[in-house]
Amino acid sequence: MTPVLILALLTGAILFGVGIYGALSQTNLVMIMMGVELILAGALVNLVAFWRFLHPEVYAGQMFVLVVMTVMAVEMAVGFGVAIARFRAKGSVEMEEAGDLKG
Amino acid sequence: MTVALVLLTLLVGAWLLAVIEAWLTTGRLRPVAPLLAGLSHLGRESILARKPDRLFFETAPVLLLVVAVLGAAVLPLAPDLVIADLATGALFLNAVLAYVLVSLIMAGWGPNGAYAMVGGWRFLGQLIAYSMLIVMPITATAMRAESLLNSAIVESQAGLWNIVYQPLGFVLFFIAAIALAFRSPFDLPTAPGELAGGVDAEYTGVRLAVLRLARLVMVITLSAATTVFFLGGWQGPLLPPWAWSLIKTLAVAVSMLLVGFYLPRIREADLLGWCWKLGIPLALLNILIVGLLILVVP
Amino acid sequence: MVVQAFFVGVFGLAAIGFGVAVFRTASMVRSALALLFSQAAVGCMFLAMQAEFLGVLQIMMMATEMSIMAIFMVMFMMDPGGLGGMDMSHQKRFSIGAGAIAAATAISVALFSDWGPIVAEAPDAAMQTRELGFEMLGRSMLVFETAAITILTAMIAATAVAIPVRQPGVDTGKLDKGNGDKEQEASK
Amino acid sequence: MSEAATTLAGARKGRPSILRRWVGQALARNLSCLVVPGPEVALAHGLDLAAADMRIAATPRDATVLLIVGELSQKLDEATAVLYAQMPRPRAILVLGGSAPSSLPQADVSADLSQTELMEAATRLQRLLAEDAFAASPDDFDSSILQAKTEYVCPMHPEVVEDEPGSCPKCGMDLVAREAGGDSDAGEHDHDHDHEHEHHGHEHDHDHEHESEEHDHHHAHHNDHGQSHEHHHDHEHHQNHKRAHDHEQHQGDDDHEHAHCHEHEDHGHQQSTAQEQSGTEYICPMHPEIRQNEPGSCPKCGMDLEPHKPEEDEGVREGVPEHDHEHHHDHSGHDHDGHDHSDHDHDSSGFMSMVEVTKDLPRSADGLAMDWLEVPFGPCFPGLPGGLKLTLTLDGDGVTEGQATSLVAMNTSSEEVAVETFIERLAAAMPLAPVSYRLLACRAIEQAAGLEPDPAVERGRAAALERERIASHLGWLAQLGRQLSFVWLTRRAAALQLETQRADREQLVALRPALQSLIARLEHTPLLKARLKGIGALPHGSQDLRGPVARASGRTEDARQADAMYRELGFEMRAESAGDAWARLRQRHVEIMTSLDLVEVAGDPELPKLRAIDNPSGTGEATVETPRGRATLRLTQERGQVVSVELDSACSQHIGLVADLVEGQELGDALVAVGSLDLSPWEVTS
Repeated sequence: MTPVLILALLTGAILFGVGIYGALSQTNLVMIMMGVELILAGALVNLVAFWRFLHPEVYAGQMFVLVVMTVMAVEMAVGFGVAIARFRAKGSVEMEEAGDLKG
Repeated sequence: MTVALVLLTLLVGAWLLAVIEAWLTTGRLRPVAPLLAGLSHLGRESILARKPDRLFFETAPVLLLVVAVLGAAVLPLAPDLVIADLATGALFLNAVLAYVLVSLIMAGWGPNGAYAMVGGWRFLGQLIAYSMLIVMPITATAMRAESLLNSAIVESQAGLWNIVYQPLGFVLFFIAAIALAFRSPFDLPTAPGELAGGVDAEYTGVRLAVLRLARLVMVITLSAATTVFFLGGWQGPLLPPWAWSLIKTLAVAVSMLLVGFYLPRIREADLLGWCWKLGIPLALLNILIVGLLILVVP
Repeated sequence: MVVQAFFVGVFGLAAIGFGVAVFRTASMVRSALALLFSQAAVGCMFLAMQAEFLGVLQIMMMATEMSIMAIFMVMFMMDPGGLGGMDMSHQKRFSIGAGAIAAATAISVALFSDWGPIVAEAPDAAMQTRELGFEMLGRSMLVFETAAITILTAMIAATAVAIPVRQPGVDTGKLDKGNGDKEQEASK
Repeated sequence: MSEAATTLAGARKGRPSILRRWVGQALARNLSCLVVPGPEVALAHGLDLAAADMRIAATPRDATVLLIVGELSQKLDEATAVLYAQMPRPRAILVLGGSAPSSLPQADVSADLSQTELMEAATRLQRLLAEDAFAASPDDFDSSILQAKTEYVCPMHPEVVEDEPGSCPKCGMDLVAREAGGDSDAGEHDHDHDHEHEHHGHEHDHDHEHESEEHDHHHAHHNDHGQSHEHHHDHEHHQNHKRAHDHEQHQGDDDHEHAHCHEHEDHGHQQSTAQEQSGTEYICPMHPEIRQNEPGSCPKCGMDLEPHKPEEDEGVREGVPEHDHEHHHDHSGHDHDGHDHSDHDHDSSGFMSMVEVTKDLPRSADGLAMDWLEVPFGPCFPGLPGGLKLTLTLDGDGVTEGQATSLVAMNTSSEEVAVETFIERLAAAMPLAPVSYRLLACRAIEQAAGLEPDPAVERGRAAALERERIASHLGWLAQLGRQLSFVWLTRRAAALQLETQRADREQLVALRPALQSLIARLEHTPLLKARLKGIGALPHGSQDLRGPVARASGRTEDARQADAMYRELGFEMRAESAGDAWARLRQRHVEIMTSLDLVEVAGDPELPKLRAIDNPSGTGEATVETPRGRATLRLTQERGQVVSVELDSACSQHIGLVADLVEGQELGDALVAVGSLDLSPWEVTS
């Protein structure tokens, strides 16, 4: 068992936890997106670590990382699109005020 | 040794550029002028703006200088004169250059002044205009070399320089490089006539000296990149390779200055419009043409 | 191996440190740039783990992405400078708990799983770039194309959502192009 | 009469050493000047700074020498003191042709207004800098203008403002000192310069000022745009308007607020009283939008509603007031009260509603509520004529509104002066067009005296006027070059302007090819047309346009048409029609060539001199087509004394156009539009 793999996985896990905390605790849509970015960063670290230490000869692992990066970009684009639209309509991107999203 | 040589090249290039710039604006050719200017900046008070974000204010000029130097680190000036010939060198250059924006946002936000802040955010719009025109032409050169190694890109031009092979890419990259170095006519973030210096406005003394040096080094780095990607790098008859690199780099740098000297500042709306409506389709066309050429011409 | 462990550890700590700083500073620009440096540190971890292409790509993409994040923060926060010292968070205890549990679960999985044999040597960077290219345009072509189409759709959708109903905006278009911009980079 | 002080008032603290000596010499050989009022005034005086080895600095931060050209008005004098304070030490003051401004230290070097004097003064200045750039104990510059008034406020009660330290009469807390940034007196000075941060040693902790400014403007402006509320907000928030107005009222008690608030305060008050009649209402502590007239529980969260009297609601829930009183300008330097207040607010509500903060904001062109920032441009801004102060409200890179004022406006309410003196004074008061106004004064006086025009004299005068027109238009081109960082244009146009100013007929004719090539080149410069086309178009039916600005929009407005002398010279008016900045550029090109033709026919230019007058009393009126448009002077003289004067100039009319031109434009376009008017703030009459 290599310590480097564990080190990377621990980092990924902590980043994931910090991201979860951020996404749940923040009231502003953009700040929540920051939390999500951190969650995805944690996932990325894990993916790269798995690729490197378990199957460096399988490039689908790297491909997976690229797909997650794409997801990050898509998340940003859609998130900001929603943020602009919401700000335009309601004057706020605060989740406390997004009462109309409740059932 | 290599590091020292590359740094020396950058400094000499920056100095020559400053001499020529002063020559264009004042009409006097004075080789010592940049040194005097530097010395006098060092002797002047370095004022801290009121209520700054001190961390950003101090970091920004240094970050810009670091970015410029790191960019130059992956550019081969001669077959073995390169600090790090990375396997992803062409991509690394793009990555490093993206941090110019970060530096300018810091410099804009840091001093807590309206002119600087508008200037910093303006550069974000500018980046959105030019960045594709940096990435796409480089992609086309990497396609021809079938490698992201910068030295391989240079060697791929042994028969025919990329400026002839893909002139469209060269023109787009050259323009985008001026925009990236935010020099006239794309000096929107600094704009003396519109923002009284913009991101420069609150810097004085040593910090201003670093900022100015960084901007000059940035031009040299981008010229060296143009040389590597489009002008056949170190290749040329008679003279030693490093001399060719130096000559080509300086020639590109001077032509960047001259473009700014003879043109008024562009409107930001026009810049965005032209880059997206004209530049990006042309860059894609360039990639297509290069792709076809690679397939058709063995 | 020791050197690699050292760099992975250092950059990992940096990534976590900056990640925590994101939610601890009141200044929005600082917050966005802290996230940028956290992501860049993650990129550096990739480099330390010999995934050169991915590392450089991560470092490049995040610079633009987080800068755009910064301007949105300034736009959409009431207090971008953090002057008011206002608290922009809610359900704090719950969030901390959730974060801690998530991290603890992931850590325990990391520690107590049998990861199997470790491969000591990775292919060199040039080889990797080459093989990744073949992977992307060969076996994983479909995945790659799907990602590209997703991005294109997201770009168009985001722009469509953001464009005001009455008069088309100038700024909005500009910023959304920014997103599109990065996505195209990503799709390369 | 060039004279130099023996020590440098703006020396930097430091014991002289060899290294410092080198730095001093480097500074001396690298003079960068901040020109007050502006480089175009220096050029109009025929000063060639480049020949004296001086570089023009764009900002005070980058300048070593404060170069003052001519006499400064009181307001400009004060603005200059602020600029001087922003210059990093070592710094020097060079005064050309004028007394040293009262609010600055004594000039280090002063000389007359001429190129030779300038060269000599530059040499002296270099020697002074080389030797005395560092001093063991330099003088402090601490003008009264820079003194921010300190006042004491209660951290909890913003309306409590005292001049002396003490405790709050309401809550007994100790008052906290702060700079009176928004105070009307101090505030005005602070706005006069083009940087918000003068440096006099205040270093505060952190970065939060942007934010403050934004909130300030939210409140400063929302009434202006009150009509837009309905468009953007649901009616469920209707009651909330009142709260915002309450703040405003509240803010009105506080004398740190913006002038805008004052203007609109009454308006806000009326609206709020209309809504206040609803009496006590019940709101949910968590959901501010839930409001009822009777007690109950919240439909969203089920909490009990709390009684809430609108009169007592000072907007605490929104957490807004602390932002309002805390900043206003960059100058109110403290954040403590802000923090204290927000704590207070959190105690009561725990949450700051963004909807409420943003709902009354005016919207940008794209419909988003943005940060608004009031930024002064001028009076010594590199892209604008010196002496012109433009105050723009910026919304990102866009201008939402703006207005221009002149700090060097001419004051026509004069005491009695001799006619000769009057002519000299008028000419000196208009540094950008001295010949035109000299001619105007001569003609008016001669007309008052009943003299018939003498064709021979008039010919020379017309030639002088046309020569000045060429020079003035070239000066405008140089200014355009400075504004657009078009270095080649700045250099070329400035060089031609200097040559034109003193040229006789022969020399002017010899300049024709150079002028033609400049013009041809400009019309084909890439980007220039795109930059100017469609910018600065005036609203339809703009009244009282004059000069090139009028002619560029196709109006046949030219005082020269009515002049018999010009008819004799074969003058023919040509006009562009598009009415934008590009048309103005082309119109000026056309006029340069027309004027050159006229000088060629008219002969050698002669500076207008008053002819012998036999009857020194009466009333006269004269009109001259100055380079910037028609100016009319009406004056009454008695026994060789001018007793009353009335001047109607083009720039007085044009300065009023600025507000319309800049509104809704991008910053760069707004400045180009203002520049294209070729305003001379000197020719604005007050």
